[in-house]
Amino acid sequence: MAARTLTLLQAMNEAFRQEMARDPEIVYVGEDVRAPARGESAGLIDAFGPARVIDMPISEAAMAGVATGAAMAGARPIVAFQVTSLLFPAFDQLVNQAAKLPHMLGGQTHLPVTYIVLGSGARDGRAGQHSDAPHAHLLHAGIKCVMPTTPHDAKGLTIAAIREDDPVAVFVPALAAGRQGPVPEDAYALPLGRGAVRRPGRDVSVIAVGHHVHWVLAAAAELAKTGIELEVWEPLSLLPLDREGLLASVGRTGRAIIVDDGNRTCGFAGELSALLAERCFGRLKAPIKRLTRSDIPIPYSRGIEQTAVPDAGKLKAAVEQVMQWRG
Amino acid sequence: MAARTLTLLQAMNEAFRQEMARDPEIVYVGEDVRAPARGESAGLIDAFGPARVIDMPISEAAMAGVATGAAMAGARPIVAFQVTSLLFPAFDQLVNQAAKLPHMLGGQTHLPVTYIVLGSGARDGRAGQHSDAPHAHLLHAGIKCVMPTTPHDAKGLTIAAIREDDPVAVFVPALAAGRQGPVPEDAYALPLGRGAVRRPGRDVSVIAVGHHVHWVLAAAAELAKTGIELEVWEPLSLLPLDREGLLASVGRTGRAIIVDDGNRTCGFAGELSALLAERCFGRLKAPIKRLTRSDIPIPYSRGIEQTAVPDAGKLKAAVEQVMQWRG
Amino acid sequence: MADNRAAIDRDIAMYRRMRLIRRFEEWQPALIDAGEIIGHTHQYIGQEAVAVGVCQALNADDVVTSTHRGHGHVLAKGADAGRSFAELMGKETGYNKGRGGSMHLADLSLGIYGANGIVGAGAPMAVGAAATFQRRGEPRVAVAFFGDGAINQGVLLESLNLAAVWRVPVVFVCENNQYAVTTAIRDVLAAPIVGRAASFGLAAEAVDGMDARAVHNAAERAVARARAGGGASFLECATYRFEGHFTAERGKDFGYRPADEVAAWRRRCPIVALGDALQGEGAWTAAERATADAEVEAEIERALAFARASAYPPADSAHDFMYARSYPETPARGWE
Amino acid sequence: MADNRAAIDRDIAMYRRMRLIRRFEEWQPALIDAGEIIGHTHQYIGQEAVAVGVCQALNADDVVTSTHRGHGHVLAKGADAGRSFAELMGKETGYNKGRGGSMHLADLSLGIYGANGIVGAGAPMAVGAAATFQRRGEPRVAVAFFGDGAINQGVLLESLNLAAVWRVPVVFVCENNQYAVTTAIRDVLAAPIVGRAASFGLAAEAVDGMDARAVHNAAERAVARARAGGGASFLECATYRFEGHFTAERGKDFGYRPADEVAAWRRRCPIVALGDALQGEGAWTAAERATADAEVEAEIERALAFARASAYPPADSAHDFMYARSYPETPARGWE
Ligand SMILES: Cc1ncc(C[n+]2csc(CCOP(=O)(O)OP(=O)(O)O)c2C)c(N)n1
Ligand SMILES: Cc1ncc(C[n+]2csc(CCOP(=O)(O)OP(=O)(O)O)c2C)c(N)n1
Ligand SMILES: [Mg+2]
Ligand SMILES: [Mg+2]
Repeated sequence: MAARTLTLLQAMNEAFRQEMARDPEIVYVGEDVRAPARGESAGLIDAFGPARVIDMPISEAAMAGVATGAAMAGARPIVAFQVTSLLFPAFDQLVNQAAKLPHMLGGQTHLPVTYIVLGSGARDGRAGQHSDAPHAHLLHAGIKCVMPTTPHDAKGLTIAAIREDDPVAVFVPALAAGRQGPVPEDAYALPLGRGAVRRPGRDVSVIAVGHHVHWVLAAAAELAKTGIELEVWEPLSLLPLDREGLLASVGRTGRAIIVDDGNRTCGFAGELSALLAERCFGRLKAPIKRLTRSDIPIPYSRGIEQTAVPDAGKLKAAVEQVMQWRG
Repeated sequence: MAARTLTLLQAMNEAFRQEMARDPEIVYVGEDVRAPARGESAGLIDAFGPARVIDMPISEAAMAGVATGAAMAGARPIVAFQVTSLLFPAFDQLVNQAAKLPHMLGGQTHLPVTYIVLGSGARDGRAGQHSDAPHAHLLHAGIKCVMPTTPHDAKGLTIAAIREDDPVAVFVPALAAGRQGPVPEDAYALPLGRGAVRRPGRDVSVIAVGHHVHWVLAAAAELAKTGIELEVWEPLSLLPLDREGLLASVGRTGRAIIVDDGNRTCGFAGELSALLAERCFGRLKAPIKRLTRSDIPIPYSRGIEQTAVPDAGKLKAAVEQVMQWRG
Repeated sequence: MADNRAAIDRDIAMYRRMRLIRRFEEWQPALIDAGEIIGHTHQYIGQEAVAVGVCQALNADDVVTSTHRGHGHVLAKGADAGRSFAELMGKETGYNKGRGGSMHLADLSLGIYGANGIVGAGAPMAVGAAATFQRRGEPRVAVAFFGDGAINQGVLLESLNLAAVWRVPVVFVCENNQYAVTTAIRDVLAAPIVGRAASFGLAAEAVDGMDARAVHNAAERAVARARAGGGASFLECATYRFEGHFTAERGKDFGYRPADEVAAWRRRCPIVALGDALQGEGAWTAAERATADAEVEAEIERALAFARASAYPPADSAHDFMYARSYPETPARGWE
Repeated sequence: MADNRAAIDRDIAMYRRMRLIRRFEEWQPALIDAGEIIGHTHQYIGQEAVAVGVCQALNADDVVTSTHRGHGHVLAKGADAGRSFAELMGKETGYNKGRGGSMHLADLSLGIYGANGIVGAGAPMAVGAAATFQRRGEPRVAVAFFGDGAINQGVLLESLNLAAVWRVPVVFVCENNQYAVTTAIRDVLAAPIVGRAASFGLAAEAVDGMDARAVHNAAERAVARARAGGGASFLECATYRFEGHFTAERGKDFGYRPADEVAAWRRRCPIVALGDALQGEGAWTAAERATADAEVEAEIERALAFARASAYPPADSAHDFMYARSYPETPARGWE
């Protein structure tokens, strides 16, 4: 199976093409999807035509509801949100309708809908309303979520999301969207609920969510020079979660630092911390640390933007704290 | 200061009346507020007239936005959501606008808006879309939240919320709304960020959020007969949170069980657990347990509804586990 | 003459369906008081001509989305009263296996995409279903039922636009029963509903929602247009709920509806009106009508007996159906 | 004659404001490329007549809500170009102290309630402000600016209804620049915008958005109606953005606008049009016009110098302003 170098968004584009070619019930819906600024849906209109590649008016709530209704009628919609915060106008249709209908209806319907959520996370002065990392909101509602950070994983998880018979949100961290890497040509699905050890290490498990995994790996390489070995674990699939993988890693190291781009209070880092506090208590050698964004809108100006998000300096301080902890 | 017996909603009604009489810039906005089925806004229309007591069309998003704009113009709106899940159609205006504007505008405006969120929690077959306890969604966005469970606290926290110059959501657990208790006649504000030990105890701190506090106290009285002393701590103010009070309680007992009506994943129980795992690690004698609702829509039928929410049986099992835990 | 017979048969079918709905609804207060139905229900009494008039124009494979006041739509689209009662009682034999209850009644095999607890929320789903039929070239139609209150809900207005732009086979049916809970629609609108719908580019029409034949005729036109590729329509049906907003309003007086207004609308009962008209036109006799009533009564008895005899879902089945595909500890239990 | 002088002065003021906006906008690509402005901006070039024509009809204590393409509205309402540049550069002297940037520019003291990153989101805020003025009996007006794309956003449609029902002093100004990013408005509407607005009960009117005087006249009528208690209005202003959706579109061709369409609209530049008209009418000479242009240029230079000389906010001030009242560890820091 030949692999070419693609960007993460190109890999997703390939996933859309291959799946849409396979199944005529897959439709792709979103704003400006025929001429996407970032390219994720480039060419779909030529390949599949306007009946299956649909430019929406700026009506996110209806967009989400249309997808639900179409899915009930047997379609498998892919719905693109160009900005993470566009989940908010559609929120009722997501968390109160799509997430609930299969259960409330007693299993009468499945909802094979894929939400593509682009531009997740803070970067480059996108400021307060274009820098959200709102995955915890969907997780809290029980919506399956994945967050790939390499082209290879992006293709495989996008295909898995499309093939899943439940709503699945694919969060695309803005700072990983342009990353390049090898991508096999054939269509392949990666399993949901499977995380990955990105770097084995003895001393501290750093759970790195989303694009943070990349700088965390760099920081780990640096820290290794000082004799501290971080294990870097990436969840990839936030719900279902690879609890086994998570618990195994922290069970080995006895120390955990969770790095997540979402807000802190009631966020995904808190969820992982609570899981570890419940399930891994006896093997913990130090308090569990969270590195998240601060509970503020991301400030526009560069310096204060940086203050609000996790970075290597904050990670090193946290590593020091957990390594030096004495009960 | 004379105290009469009132229900929780009557106490809130009195808070509205006293504050609206004090400050002409307070307006009360919501659906069917002139003739409220549950009485929380009864009589306001006669006392303050239609310019200040405003029946809304079924337009929750606009309702929230109107309150924000009015607050920017100097008003102090009280906005009533008759069902917790009505926060969802208004979500963008809440978490992406009101919660963010003061910061994004560099402090140019305050937003003294009070959201009254009625009917929180599962009960009596309200089923999947009328049983939500979505406080974690607002907490994740940094919106201040209180959740009173007695008439006395309801009046004092409602007045505090109204007087606060920030958006504050007052969650009213449906199963506490009818509770009776003594309420002083004069207007009084309880401080935000202050929890309460509802019952002191040696063995396990049970953090009981919302109406759960009432049955937890009953369960604690029963367990006391078997020699196990639960300390019952109620946060009352979810954000700001009384971290000191929380840490002090768990620091004393060394064991924590958190009982919350919200969804489990990325919920408020997880937040408290994570806080304890970070700040109280050295004093913990057992894993922190969460008792929450399951991550499903609340099922309609009574038996399966009960399965999905915390109750005394589940609490007792959790107490047993933490008491017997040997690392 | 054959045509006339078909029309009579259709009207009699509508009469019987309306009566079934009425009796289904009338049973609820007693069942609630007896603890057999959990919580409260939103009765459809008075509005039967809308659901029945519209659904009579639909095929089995057409679909409807409904509201919190959904029993009427569901029964009109062909749902079984027994399984509907069973759902209201929270039984395993209910349409939703006891998960949904009154506000979520659905039967996908009958094209019933579900009652819905959120005002306006079903509208985009109807558009999505209709868009799917259109893409596939299937001659199927989707109907979105909603109340007057929903006409001010953003997602519904967005849906009107989508349907007009895409020209999908959808019929929006606004049941204007004049009130949303205690709020009179005239107090929250500054211009007519039909004009608003038309302004989006929909074929919009007002119809007497107390007259099953009038509703049916208008619905037939709209459905025929949709099926023929002529695009989306909007019907505003003027109607009235004879009872309170929900059963919890019994015995209370919130003072929002003048007694004489209620009385005047009650005199226009759509079931009596159609039954009398058929009799007046000689389409059936008083005895035939009484037989029809008795048969509906028997059907209701059978339905109640079925529901009562049914079992509750096992407590440990609460977590079923959340996902098509489950993973370890997914959905998360509240105590693990 | 005195009236004529007032009209000329007003037109010259509009010309200068439009030019200031144009030059403010034209500077951005270079500043972005130089790393002085962070990220990207949505330029207002081509649409100046709308903001300026409308705001010229407003008093200092009237308010406006704006959009992602908000610089024009903000400057038209009287914002200082220096503090606006400073905000775009993320400086502490910026209107939002560097917190907001291009998409959130606001000056409450000038009644500018803020640009907004979410399409349609400012509309209900304008209604809320207007309702407050109405309640207090203040003769103030609120204006909601938004694009053609916003006309399909639920919260905006809900707001049109509220404004009509409450008859609040609000003017909705739809800047129909024909596109929302790459989507032509004609592809997402099945009926005219003005008709939709009117159907909610608003006084609605279409106006040439490339003609500052025409916009101003229409705005004056709407504002006068609002101030006199006559209720809410809606203006659809036909206009065009001469540049891409945002600065990131430079050098790309998404192929959604025919080159000759762009060229035809560019020939209708509202600034040139007003400047030429004034000259043709003998209201000013070429030399006076050149002086005005030079003064604007000097103002821009001064503004840029001010912004460049300003300091960035201290890194540890990131958490300021989240709450009017803070508590221990509130807002939560990401690392504690
Ligand atoms: C979005 C939303 N807002 C508010 C409610 C609470 N609520 C339930 S029914 C109802 C009134 C609905 O009125 P209408 O649409 O006219 O239907 P009717 O009850 O008259 O049949 C309201 C406000 C809700 N369920 N959903
Ligand atoms: C609710 C919402 N949906 C989508 C977006 C992404 N977006 C930003 S600007 C824009 C186009 C807006 O078009 P229009 O309202 O016509 O304004 P214009 O850009 O033409 O000035 C879109 C889709 C957004 N910011 N908010
Ligand atoms: Mg109604
Ligand atoms: Mg536009």
